[in-house]
Amino acid sequence: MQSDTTSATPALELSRVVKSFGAVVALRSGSLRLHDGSIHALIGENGAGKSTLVKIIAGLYRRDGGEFRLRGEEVDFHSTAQSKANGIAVIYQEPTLFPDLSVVENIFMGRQPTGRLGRIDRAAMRAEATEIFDRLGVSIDPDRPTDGLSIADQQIIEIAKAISLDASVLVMDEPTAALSGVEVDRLFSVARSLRDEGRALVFISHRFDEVFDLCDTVTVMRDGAHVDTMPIAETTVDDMVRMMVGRDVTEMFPKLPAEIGEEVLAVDGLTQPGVFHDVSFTVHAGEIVGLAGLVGAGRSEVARAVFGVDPYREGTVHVGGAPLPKGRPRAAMARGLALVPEDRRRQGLVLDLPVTRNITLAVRDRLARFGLIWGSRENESARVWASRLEVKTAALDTESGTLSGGNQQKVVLGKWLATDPKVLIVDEPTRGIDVGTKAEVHRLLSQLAQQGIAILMISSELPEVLGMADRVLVMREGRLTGEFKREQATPEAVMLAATADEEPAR
Amino acid sequence: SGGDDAGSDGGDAGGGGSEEAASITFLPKSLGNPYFDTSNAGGADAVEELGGTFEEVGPSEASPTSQVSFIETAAQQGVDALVVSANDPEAICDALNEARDVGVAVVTFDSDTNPECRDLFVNQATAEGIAQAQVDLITEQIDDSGQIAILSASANATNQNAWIELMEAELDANHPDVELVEVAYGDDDDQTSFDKTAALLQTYPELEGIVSPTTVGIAAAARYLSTSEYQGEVALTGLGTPNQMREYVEDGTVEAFALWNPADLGYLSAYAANALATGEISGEAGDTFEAGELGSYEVDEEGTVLLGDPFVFDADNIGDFDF
Amino acid sequence: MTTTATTPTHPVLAGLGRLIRARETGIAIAIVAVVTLATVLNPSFLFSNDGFRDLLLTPSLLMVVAIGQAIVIITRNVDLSVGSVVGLTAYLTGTLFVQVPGLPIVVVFVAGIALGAVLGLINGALVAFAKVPALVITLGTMYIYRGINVAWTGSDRINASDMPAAFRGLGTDTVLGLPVLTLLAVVVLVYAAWHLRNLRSGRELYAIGSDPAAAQLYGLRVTRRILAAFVVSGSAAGLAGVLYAARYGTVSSNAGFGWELEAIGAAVIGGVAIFGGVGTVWGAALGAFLLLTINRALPIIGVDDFWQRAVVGVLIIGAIVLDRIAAQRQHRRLVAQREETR
Amino acid sequence: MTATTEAAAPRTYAAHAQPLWRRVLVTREASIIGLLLAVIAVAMATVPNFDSPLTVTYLLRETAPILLIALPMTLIIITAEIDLSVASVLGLASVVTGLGVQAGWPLPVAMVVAVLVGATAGAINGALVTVVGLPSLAVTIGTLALFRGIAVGLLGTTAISDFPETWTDLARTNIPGTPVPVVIIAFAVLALGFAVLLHFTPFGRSLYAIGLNKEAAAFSGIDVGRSKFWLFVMSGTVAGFAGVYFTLLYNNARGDNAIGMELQIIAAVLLGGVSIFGGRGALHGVIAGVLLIGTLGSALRLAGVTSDIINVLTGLLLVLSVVSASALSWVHQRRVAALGRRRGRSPGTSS
Ligand SMILES: Nc1ncnc2c1ncn2[C@@H]1O[C@H](COP(=O)(O)OP(=O)(O)OP(=O)(O)O)[C@@H](O)[C@H]1O
Ligand SMILES: Nc1ncnc2c1ncn2[C@@H]1O[C@H](COP(=O)(O)OP(=O)(O)OP(=O)(O)O)[C@@H](O)[C@H]1O
Ligand SMILES: [Mg+2]
Ligand SMILES: [Mg+2]
Repeated sequence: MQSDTTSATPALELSRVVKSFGAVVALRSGSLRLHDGSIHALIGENGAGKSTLVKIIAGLYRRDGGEFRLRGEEVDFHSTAQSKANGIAVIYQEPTLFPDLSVVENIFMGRQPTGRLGRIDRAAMRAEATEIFDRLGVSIDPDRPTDGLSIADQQIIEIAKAISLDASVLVMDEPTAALSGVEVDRLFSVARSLRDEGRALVFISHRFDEVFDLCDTVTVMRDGAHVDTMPIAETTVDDMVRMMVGRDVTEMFPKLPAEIGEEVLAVDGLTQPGVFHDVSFTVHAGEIVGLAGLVGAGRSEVARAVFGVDPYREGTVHVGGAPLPKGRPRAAMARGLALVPEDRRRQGLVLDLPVTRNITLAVRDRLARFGLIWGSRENESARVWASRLEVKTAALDTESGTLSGGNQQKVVLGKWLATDPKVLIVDEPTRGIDVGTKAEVHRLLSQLAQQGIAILMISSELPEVLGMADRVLVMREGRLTGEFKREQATPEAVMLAATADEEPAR
Repeated sequence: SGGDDAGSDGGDAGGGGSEEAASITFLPKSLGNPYFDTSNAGGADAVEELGGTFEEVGPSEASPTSQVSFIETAAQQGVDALVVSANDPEAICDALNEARDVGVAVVTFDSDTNPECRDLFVNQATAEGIAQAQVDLITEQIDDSGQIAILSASANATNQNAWIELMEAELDANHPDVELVEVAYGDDDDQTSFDKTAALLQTYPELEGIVSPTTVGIAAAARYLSTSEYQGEVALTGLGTPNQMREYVEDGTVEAFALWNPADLGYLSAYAANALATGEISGEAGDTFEAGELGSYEVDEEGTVLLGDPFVFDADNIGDFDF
Repeated sequence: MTTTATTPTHPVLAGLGRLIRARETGIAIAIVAVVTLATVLNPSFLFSNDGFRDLLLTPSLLMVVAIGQAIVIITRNVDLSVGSVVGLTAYLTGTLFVQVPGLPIVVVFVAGIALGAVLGLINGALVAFAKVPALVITLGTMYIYRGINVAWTGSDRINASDMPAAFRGLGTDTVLGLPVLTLLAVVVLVYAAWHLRNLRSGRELYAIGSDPAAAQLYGLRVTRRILAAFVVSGSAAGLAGVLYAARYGTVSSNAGFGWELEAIGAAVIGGVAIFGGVGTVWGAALGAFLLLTINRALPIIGVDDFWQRAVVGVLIIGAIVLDRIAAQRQHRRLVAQREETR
Repeated sequence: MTATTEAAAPRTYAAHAQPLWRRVLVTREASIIGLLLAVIAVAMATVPNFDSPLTVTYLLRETAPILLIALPMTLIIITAEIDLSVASVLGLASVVTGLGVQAGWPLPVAMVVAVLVGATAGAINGALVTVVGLPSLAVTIGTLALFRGIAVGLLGTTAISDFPETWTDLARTNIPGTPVPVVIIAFAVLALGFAVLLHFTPFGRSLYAIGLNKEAAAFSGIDVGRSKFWLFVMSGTVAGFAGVYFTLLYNNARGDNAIGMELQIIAAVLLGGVSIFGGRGALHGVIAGVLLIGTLGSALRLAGVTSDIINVLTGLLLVLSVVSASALSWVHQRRVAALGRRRGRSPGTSS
């Protein structure tokens, strides 16, 4: 698979790179050595410093120390334009598109082909974009604005952008986090063909199956430092996990038995035209109900409609036997509903507020005495939840935006657990979270169920759903297409319900 | 800006100082208006003759409420006299009265406030005289028949409104064939007046003449007319300064217009203010005072001092004036 | 799944469709309607020499300012200082003629535009380098520039007679029946529109306004572009200042007072989104045209002078409500397009 | 088996990264208050007549409308919106008061109606922003023209100035025994109310969250639309009240009252440390900001400085205040980066 190039000059080499943000040391000693014609996996826990390393390569951050060589030459990028000019393309963890501009313009912005007088050659630009889309096997209207595209389509455009750059080094920071199986496959075949053209690729993912499927070499990071680099063929999942966390873990925390009580949440005939249709289900106290399906099946929308942030046209929601008014999150919260949304940076957290204020945001009414609220009470309440969930932060008044993904997720969980919910809806609770934290989240959910909380867990990861849920619901294209007891829920059965006529993903 | 050595050190004791000299502050409707420039220059001359201290302050746009803070500052500084041209008869009243309470003599000039808010009003010409002069000028130029319009300053200018009212009465009474079609307001702003002139001409294709009883308005209207197809067709008159109008009188856009000498107005106002501040007069009807080279003046009813009759400028005499 | 139908339409048809749906078309129609109505009520509104000339002349200055303003707004910034820049450059123009008799007119134009550019550069530098919000900075410089203007002018003013007749003639002269000032404004407009549409630097302004953070990640030269946008806006205001002196002849310290809100209003009416990334200078220029033409037509239509501002307010609100509806419809359409292809 | 249990030592979480004195003293608000005190001290020492009680009276009387409207404006800007129409609402309320009195209503009735008109105007802004979902900057530029146009249209050329003297005197009198105008009582009550609302209630907390991330706020059960709507209503109401006060103070109802004041108010609020992007700011800073601009103007006028220079200084202050904040954070970042580099050279000395 991989031509032996270890002796040749690496395409790109970072050694003992240091980067800190204020008191936070994001990278203590980051090292990475890339070779042409290779796909290199970069793995590590949340906050291990992967994205920071990527951003240094991209020229977005400047390193505080260490070495950075490109084809043997020492470089120090001041801007992303410089790294681009040197043939480095980066797909960032979050898609970064201009919503008002067309797909084509997004791909070529800043380096459009020009003709006489510097006039942009729109026809050439369009032709090249069409060609790239053909190669990727997708058909996206190149003239439409990117506003309104699904996350998967946005990711495809990011990839098209990188390809059009004709870069010799391509870095992809968790490109698959929002993609479905089919899309992942397509992306992988493109990545392989790029490798075969002799380019160097970096692939970051928390999914080990993908890493094994695609990559030839893997670098593991922990706590901002390089741990080890080895050929993928010479390692196992267990080895990698041990290196990542520095101890043995299993990805899945075993579900604890819980006593299933009376029905707490009852959703009946919920319909929002074009989004979801006739969705009915119940969740009992102490029960974890998994909601499976492909990305884009409309599960998040159902959750949001139940909680009241989104509207729905028909149907009813009952909590504890009494009907819940539509579109009123406050009323839902008052009745003991909590929603941990899927996009924690946009929906879950106010990134610029300190951890404290985020944790108490949903319980601010409850913390008030005679309508007045005091900072000391908030701090007290936040401290309780931060330590219970072991949020890794130096002080509670640090801005939550500076925490790593996993710790941010813990803050969101803490925020909703603080409301002492009867029904907890968690949407992709472990998306983009490392194995260690993932197991912690699972343990937490299990414990909560034991305490009698009704849990609805939306997840795109089948093992998680099958491992955690007492009952599994499956959605496809806005409809409930299957319901399985824990014992009946086999991967095959669930996948079939989720895809029906489509080929099963993953 | 205008105020030269503004070292208003004196005047902690408001009113009668040991010497005859007084500190006098001029507050025009707004700064940046050549009419007030001229009148304030006259005031400054007078204050210099008197050996007092002159200061000129004012807002950059002509609004009544913005004058108030300058009145208050004058009161705080304890100046001996304040000479004001009011943007509104009522809005600055209370502030003026407060200033008088702390011993500032208040003289209004050019545009009056309510009589109870000031000690003296120096009137450039009687309203009747001004209205009469303008009606005479315009009716003569349009052969006493046809449509005319008025281009005034701001809708609230006391003096403008008084004149317009009298002009309307005079037109009704003695000029039945002349129709006043509209009173437009240029806000004493050059650009607005210019655009309003254009609008008037377009709205009333039959228009024969425009009267603009404000120096800003007449200059803007003349400038528009001079470059338009209406030059020489539509008559224009009103109140203007010779320097601004010279060009248009010479090129035939304007036949004749009227004004008093603003420098004299400022000069007289300064003397009146000084007389009040030094206790020479109290503002009662019948008081008399000397106003330097202008001679002797008497206060008449309602505490008014009259400068004289308006003067008509035309191609024959405009060369004799420079202000 | 990741597909979106490409409805194959003939490019010419598609272009035509876009033209018909375009915001600019709507405004142009509104202008025609207003002019028609006013002309029916009073034929001299259009069919007299002065009428036609003024119809084109009056909006020209605001058009130039609105073009600059639109460019700044497209980058998700705003320039509140344009009115003050107009005032300063107009006064500079007059002063130059007074101080240096016989100065060629071209030099005065260059000087006015250069002063505007410098003032814009100050705004741009503060916004781009100090990374502070444009609204705050230009609110500050609006006061500063106006204050400097008043301090400089004092109670002085430039009178028409201070400027050479040839220069003032520019304010009213026509070429082939079209006023010179309007032609100048149109040249500026056509160039700006071409540049924004066809050059990289123009497109990057849209990208920056659409998502500043993404623009940074892209490695676009955000700082330089924003700086340039402010310089352009300043220069446009500077040009408008020179034209102001030519058109109005008299320049006092409050020339251009309040133009900032009119220019923003014109851009908003013209479909330039206040949060950047969307809109054209055509729209802004037409917006300015509509705004001032309505002002002039109202008295003829029989609406009292005093209600003018209210009508302008209704116009602005109507325009943004319309934008909103159109945007929502488009968003729904795009999402539906995606749904369809699942 | 259990995932992360290595006898998890009880962690303590410091609530604050910085010591108390730093958090209190090294703030934007503190520096504005400090600057205000410095200006007052310098003016006392150098400007003749500045130390007279009249200064206080005049200053507070004239800045009262700005002080009043700055209160709701602060809350609005904290939610990342803006209300440019306040001065027009003030003018409209002034006209309504005048027309009411002219129509023979008792003044208190006219006043109440004027305040209600203000509230309605605010509700219109609020509805356009929250129900229709338009950007407030554009909406209120529109209503700035609309409300002013209605005010000027209603009253036309005239000004109304026959208000009962008992009321106009009330607007001008001081609290007995002090140089402080009575309107400051109304302001103090409102300021206290707004300060409590913003800084010590759950509603206030939600405003900051809305300003920083309205989607996350909505997901936290905050009714973003309703909160903003009521803020605009408050702003309209207070502007209406300020309009009544303005009318009585100058005994003058006119369509163009307080024209252009919106920018003065916003300048003061921003000077007081409120971020135009929302989510940051405090009321004490804003009040200090308004007073700073007012005091500076008053002292300079007394010292014979002309209004244009005062404008220049106001603008400079505003620009410098934001630029200095950004410069400070730049310096801070540089220091931190330097620290990081030093750490980088001697590895192994981290957390
Ligand atoms: N701009 C920043 N300011 C302060 N701290 C930061 C910043 N960016 C990253 N960090 C911190 O640096 C550390 C490494 O973050 P980084 O995003 O590189 O992790 P990661 O490995 O990409 O994690 P994930 O898998 O969650 O994406 C974290 O502790 C994070 O909180
Ligand atoms: N940020 C977004 N922008 C545009 N479209 C989106 C976005 N997020 C979701 N969608 C689209 O909305 C529809 C429903 O997606 P949604 O995320 O609710 O599905 P889901 O089943 O919850 O998937 P997930 O596994 O991602 O939670 C899909 O068509 C999806 O592509
Ligand atoms: Mg990352
Ligand atoms: Mg989802």
